[in-house]
Amino acid sequence: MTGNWLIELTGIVLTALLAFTVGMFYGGLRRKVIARAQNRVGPPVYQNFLDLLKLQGKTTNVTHGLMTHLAPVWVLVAAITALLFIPVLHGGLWFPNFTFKGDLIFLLYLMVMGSLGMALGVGETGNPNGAIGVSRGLSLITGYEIPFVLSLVAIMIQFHTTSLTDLMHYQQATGHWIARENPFAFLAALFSVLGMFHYSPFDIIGAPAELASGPMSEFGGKYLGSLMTGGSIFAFVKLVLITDLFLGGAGHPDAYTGAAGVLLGLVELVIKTFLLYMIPVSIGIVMPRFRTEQAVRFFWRWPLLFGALGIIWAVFWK
Amino acid sequence: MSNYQEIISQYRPLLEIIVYGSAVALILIGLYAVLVKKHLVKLVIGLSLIDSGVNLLFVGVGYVTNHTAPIFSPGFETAADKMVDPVPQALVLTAIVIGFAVTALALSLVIRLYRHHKTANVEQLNRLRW
Amino acid sequence: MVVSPVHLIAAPLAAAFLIPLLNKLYRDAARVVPGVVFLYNLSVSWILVNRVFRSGPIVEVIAGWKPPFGINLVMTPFSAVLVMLVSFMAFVIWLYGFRFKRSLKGGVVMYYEILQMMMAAGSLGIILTGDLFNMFVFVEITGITAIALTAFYRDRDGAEAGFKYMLLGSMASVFLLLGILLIYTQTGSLNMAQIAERMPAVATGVKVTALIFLLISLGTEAEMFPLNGWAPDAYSQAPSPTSAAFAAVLGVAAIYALARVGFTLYDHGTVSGFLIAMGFLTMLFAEMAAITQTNLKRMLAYSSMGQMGLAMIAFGIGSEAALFGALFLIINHAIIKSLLFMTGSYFIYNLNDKRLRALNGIHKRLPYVSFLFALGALAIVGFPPFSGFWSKFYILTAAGAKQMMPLIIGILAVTVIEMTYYLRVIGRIYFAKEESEPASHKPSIQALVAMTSLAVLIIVLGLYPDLIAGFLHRASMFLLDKQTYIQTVLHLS
Amino acid sequence: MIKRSFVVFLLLVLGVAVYEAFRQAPFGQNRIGDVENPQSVSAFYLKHSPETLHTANSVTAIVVNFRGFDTLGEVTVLFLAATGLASILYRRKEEEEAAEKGHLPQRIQLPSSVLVRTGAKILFPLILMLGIYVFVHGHLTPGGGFQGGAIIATGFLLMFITYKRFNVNHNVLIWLESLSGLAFVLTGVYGLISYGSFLQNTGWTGRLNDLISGGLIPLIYIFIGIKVGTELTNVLDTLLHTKPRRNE
Amino acid sequence: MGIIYVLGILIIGALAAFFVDDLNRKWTGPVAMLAGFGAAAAFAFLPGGIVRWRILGFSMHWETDALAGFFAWIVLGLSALALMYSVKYMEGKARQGYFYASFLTSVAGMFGVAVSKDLLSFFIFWEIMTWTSFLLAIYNAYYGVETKGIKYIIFSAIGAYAMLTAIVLALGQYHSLEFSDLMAAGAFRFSSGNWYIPVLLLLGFAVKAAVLPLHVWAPAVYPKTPMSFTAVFSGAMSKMGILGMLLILTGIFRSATGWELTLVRWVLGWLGGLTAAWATLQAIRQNDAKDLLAWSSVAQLGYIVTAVSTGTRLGLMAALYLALLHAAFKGSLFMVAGAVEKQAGTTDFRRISGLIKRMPWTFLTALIAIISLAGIPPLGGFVGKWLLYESLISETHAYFLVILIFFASTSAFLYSYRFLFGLFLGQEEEEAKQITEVSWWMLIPMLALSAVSVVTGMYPGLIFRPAARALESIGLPAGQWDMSILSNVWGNQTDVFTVGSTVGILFVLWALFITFKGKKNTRWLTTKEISTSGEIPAPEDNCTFQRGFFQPFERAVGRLYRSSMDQLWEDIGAALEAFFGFIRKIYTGNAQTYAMYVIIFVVLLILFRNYIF
Repeated sequence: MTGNWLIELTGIVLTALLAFTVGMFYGGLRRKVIARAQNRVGPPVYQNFLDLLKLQGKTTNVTHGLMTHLAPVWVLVAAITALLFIPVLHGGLWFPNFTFKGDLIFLLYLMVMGSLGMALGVGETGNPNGAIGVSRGLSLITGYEIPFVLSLVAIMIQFHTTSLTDLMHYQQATGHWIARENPFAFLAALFSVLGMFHYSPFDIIGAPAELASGPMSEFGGKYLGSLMTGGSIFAFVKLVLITDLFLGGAGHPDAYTGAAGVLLGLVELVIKTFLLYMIPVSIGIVMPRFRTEQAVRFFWRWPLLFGALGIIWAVFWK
Repeated sequence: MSNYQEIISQYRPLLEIIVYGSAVALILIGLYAVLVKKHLVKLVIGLSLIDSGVNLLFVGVGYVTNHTAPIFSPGFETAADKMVDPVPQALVLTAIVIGFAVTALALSLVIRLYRHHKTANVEQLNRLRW
Repeated sequence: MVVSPVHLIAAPLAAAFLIPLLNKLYRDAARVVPGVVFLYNLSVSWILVNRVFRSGPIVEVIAGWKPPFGINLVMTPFSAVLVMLVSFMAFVIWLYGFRFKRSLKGGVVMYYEILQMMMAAGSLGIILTGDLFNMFVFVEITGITAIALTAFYRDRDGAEAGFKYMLLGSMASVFLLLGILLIYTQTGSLNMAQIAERMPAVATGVKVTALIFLLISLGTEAEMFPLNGWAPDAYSQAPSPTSAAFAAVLGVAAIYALARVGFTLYDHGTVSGFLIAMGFLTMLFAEMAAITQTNLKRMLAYSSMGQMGLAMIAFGIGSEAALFGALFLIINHAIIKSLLFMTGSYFIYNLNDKRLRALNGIHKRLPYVSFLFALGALAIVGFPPFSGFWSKFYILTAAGAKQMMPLIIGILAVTVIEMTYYLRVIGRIYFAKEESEPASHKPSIQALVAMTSLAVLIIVLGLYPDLIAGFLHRASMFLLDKQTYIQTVLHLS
Repeated sequence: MIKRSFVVFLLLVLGVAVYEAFRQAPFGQNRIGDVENPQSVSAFYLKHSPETLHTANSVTAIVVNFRGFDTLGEVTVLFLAATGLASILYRRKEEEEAAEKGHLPQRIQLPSSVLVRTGAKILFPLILMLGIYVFVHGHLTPGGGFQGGAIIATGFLLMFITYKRFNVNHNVLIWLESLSGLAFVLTGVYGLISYGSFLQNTGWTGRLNDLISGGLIPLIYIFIGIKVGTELTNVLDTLLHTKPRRNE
Repeated sequence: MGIIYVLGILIIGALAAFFVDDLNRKWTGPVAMLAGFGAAAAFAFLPGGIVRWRILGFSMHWETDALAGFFAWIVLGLSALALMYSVKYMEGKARQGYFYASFLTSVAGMFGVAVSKDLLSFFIFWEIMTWTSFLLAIYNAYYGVETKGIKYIIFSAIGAYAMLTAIVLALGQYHSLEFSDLMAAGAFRFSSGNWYIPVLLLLGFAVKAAVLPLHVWAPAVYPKTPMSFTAVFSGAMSKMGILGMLLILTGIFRSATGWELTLVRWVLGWLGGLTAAWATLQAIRQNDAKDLLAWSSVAQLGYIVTAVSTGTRLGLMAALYLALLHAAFKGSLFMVAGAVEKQAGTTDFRRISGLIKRMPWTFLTALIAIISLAGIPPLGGFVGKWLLYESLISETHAYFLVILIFFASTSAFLYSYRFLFGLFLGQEEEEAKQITEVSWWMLIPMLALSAVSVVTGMYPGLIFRPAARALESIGLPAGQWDMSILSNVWGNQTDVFTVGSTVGILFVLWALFITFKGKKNTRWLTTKEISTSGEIPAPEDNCTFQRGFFQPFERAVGRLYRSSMDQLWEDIGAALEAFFGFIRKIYTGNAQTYAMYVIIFVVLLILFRNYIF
């Protein structure tokens, strides 16, 4: 916190813009990758921007009520708030925003907030497909959150901190990625990320064919636009979070500072997050869809085991 | 007289067996009737038998060898140290009367039971149970 | 005329002999006279209780022969409390039953009233007498009245219940006689104080056999476990005021006699374990049977047995606190169980059905009576702030002081059973499906007064137990003090 | 059979126990002790029965005076038995009518023979006389109020079974019964008022072996005799004629 | 003397309500409400003081120290609001005098428990609160009396009597019942040699706090009780168990180390965690809002119990904080259920849905309360969860327990959503068209309780400070607490004020944007106009997805759902009844058998007389 509200505000806006841009591009990339994998040409990488422009350009003249109206807001706000509490780069390379004002547990809960808001909005429309999607989504949360928490707890106890910045400091200071320090926790977290992205094989929530996109089904125009924006930012949040936690974060404030440092840091961040992102994407290309209970059970098996091993590792570490 | 007293003294253990034994036997017979017999009147008879046994026991307990009845009839005004124990006799009087009262009441109950249930079998008196 | 304990017995006796004559002069004499007698007894016992607590025990010599030789009545603080209780309860029950069977005229009511009155008088005799054989006579008086009253109703199974009671009662009296006789042969006395004095010299074998016989007989009266087959039948078949009196008058006397034998004739240590064990078994089996009952009065009967069991436990523990609890429990039991029988019988009276199932939603028809029943049920289970709590708590405290954890847990486990069925009944009365038939028999004003006064007592004693605590403490202290009893009785100035 | 053997076994154990217990008080042993300086109750009674009460029959002295309270209770028991009996066997009007129509079993009524009837007629006054004699002399000779009363009742029983239409006047019975019972109690109260002890005997007790001796003892025994006689008669009457009493 | 006034006002209020009901039914509720607020006011404005008196030789000691005050506020505050709510909620129902009299007496009992400083008065008030709540629990249960209400009272009785056993044993051992005396004598220590005293007491409290094997009464009873009391029942009465645990465990906590503390942390902590997890799983599959909330209460109490078991600064704070907050949000949720029940006649998800437009304020309350319950950041519930997790991770190092708790609270999202969706969202039924919003008499208490969640979301210090004083008053570590910054033992912080304001500002901004973008053309659709379902369902068709809502989850959990604690207890109950039925056959009704018993008994006594006497 610098105390200068103008700088703070700039930081917030810039962070949000960065997250938005990266997130949208990743979305486009994914479409491209999938298309290529399926031997199609696929849309251009910037297709998502076009979609968003189109959606925002539309005049939405129907609404299902207040909750539906506010659901996209909810999602977006949750995403941006979460973003503000996550350090984008190491040290002072990027605006600190609120990174010192929240810890991992707080983040964990914040990340659920958006889903809940979304679910409420869907619920009000009265669309049964939406409700079914929500039911599946919430069930899935209980699946992937548990290994994720296990891995988080593992690293919290391993490094005696619940603060994300502290963990980053550690990685920066020692140069050891936590993925190396506690591989089991990393594995568990990785599995959870698969679930978090709701990509195949965990895409039953919005299964386009049977549920008509599930929770999204009643949203269009500005609402869908907001949702997309929120979703993109949120994708970035998740990726950065994992990167910060396990992959050493991005940027080297001891080596490069100033604009170069930021640029290099961002490049590193983009590379790391992109590689991370490609994991769920590429798995999604080759894997068929799980049924909900299969998905939940999947998470309660190997990932859970890895998480538990992670904790044991953490307890006996050093 | 003295001969008679000696005989009684001599056979005191035997007399004890006879008197106490018969009293206890009466009690047991009565109890047996109460426990085993099925007819209500027999049960009441059993109770009477028990009473009789107890009464006999009372009188027997009060007996003192070679002593007389505790009545100061003319000529025996000072024979107090030659008399049997009067207390059990007084008590047995009360016990008998009470036994009578209970028997009477029991019989009246039997009469009503017979009228009501048309049977005098104790085993069929089990409408009130559990 | 100086007020003395013998009035308490002589007055009802005279009245009993007089009632048949008065009844010829005035139709309702049989209804009124017992009330007058009870009122008289109540005032006499009030005076006597005050005197006892002010200036020590009263020993009343009968026929002018001093205690070891003549019969005597002893009013210790312990018996004074119970005398007061019995007098009061007898009066309240009379009040309640004043309009009892008003459809019947003349003789039958007269018989009923005489028997009911003499049951109270006999119980007073048991409590007051200082002579063992005299106690037997009074036990028989209560027994015969109780049997006759049990069989009073012709249209029910009264005779059956009466017969069972008679059979067990007779066996009990036989054992009582045997016990008394054994004691007499060994000590040459019938006076309790003298027996107590001479008892240590008696050979153990005979002493214990006599004790067994006494315990069997008094245990039958006090509804001890394997001997209490008569109780549920008798309680459930007797007319309601009689059922109430069984609990409030007869039960008090029986438990008193048991305590007197255990504490005065014998050493408390001899019977302690036995009383605790049998008391607990009594309580356990009674409550287990009670919870499965489908008949209201039978359920209450089993519950009474349970309470007697608890009282036995308390006497078995035998510390001052336990006796205090036992006395308090007896008082509570008398008051509360009477209230339950009184209110319960109004349910039955109105429904013509003794089954619990019939009670569904009765509160619509008899709101006040239902309220009193619920109050009584809550009190007897021992919920604070009603009086039932204190007695149970004190007994448990006494057990706790001796660190008898299994016993405490046992008692409380049984209490859970008790609570379950009482609250089920409350649930039925208030919350089960309602039937909207209007009440055909509203309680009479006398019955209302009687029931209300009991309810008030329950609450008053619950909120302010110290009202009677002083009396009870001294009473329980005196029961423990065997030597003083002997001294007071045997060495009259 | 198993049950019976079990019962027999139980009873044998019980019997042995009772017998063994009473063996501790050997038959015929003198447990009274020194009469002149009484330690036991019995000795006291034996001493004071002739000396203080001047009552020849010491059993009577015990029953009526020393332990008079027991006797009062005993009389009460009897009275209550009679009352209880009446209340148990009381029959409603409709039941009575049904009985008359033969729905309920009735007493077998065979006419008794002339011999019996005549004999009874002669015996009845004698029996009454004997009864009265027994209870009047209760303090002198064996017997007393209870025995006398029982004898009187036997007389009535004889009449009841001989003459099926023999009826006693219930009013008289009830009056006698009640008044004699009341008199007993009042005698006790008299003692209470005069001497401060319930049932206490008068100071004047006459001379041993006189008919008028023993103070209130013969008086009380007479009351008891009357009461027992009427009461037993009443009981017999109730048992034999189980019908509503007239005053209902 | 404040204590006396509070109790007096409540008792007089109870009597007044009981009798006023006979005069004029209309005034019963307001009278009771006045008593409720009067008691709260008396407690607020009069000094609590110390009351001591003796009864039957036992000394009673009531005192309002900070701890008592904290719990008394939960009780009195919630009760006053619930009574206000009752005025309209109970309107037109039968037996109002009975209801309010029991209600107020129950409140008096709870208040008494809170201020009791000796075990005897604690127990007495405890029992008063128990039986009055039983009377309320069976108020509605026309058919379920035999099983549901009885289940409650049996479990309560088991608990209460476990306490009573401990009390009498403690009295026998230490000759005093004052908490302070017993504490000083070490009566509540497992190592004292009388380990059963604290164990039995804890058992008693565990029943009230619905800890796992003893929880079955709660889900059975909460839904059957009139909702205005369930709010208090779940919100305040169950906290008395927590209070008791705190009082008993203080001694062990103060010792700070040793096997006793470990034992408490393991046993109680895991029991709490298992309760939370199990109850959450059960809540998920309920189809009635009231059942759902009942199970959810059990789950929430599980968290609190776990929090208490830690005995550390954060953990105890979490316990007290959650205790208060649970009272607030669960109180308002039960009130919501009551409101829906009153307006719609049912709270069954399968029969009612889409009430959001009909009862918007009620929905708002429900929304706030649910978010708070789920522990989602900007609202108060999150703080409690945060404290609990941090405590378990950083203070007691119960890593797997924290996972269990986390599992429970993640799964809680499922039922949280179900509650909102089931009642308020989904398709609006034709029959539901005439349903209207409830009266403001009911809304104000609900909203007031929601406000607690909102305010504490930004300023949890409002609760921390009194809670810290409460903990200090019994000598437990409390430390300094900031108004809105949470920090764990490692020094990591979370500034809830920043969170709250950020979320709030962003929310408002984006809401404004999305609202005013193309607003003038906006048309409000009905829930039948679903764009992607292809065809528009007819008004009478209802395609709300309500049955088997969490089917996939249930399939995933699978085996766990097959076992039922309730069934176990019911089997035990049935077996016992059968046993009792068998036992009573002893009373055969045959006179000779009875006579035989006598003889057998005599013979047995004779044979074994040397051993018995």
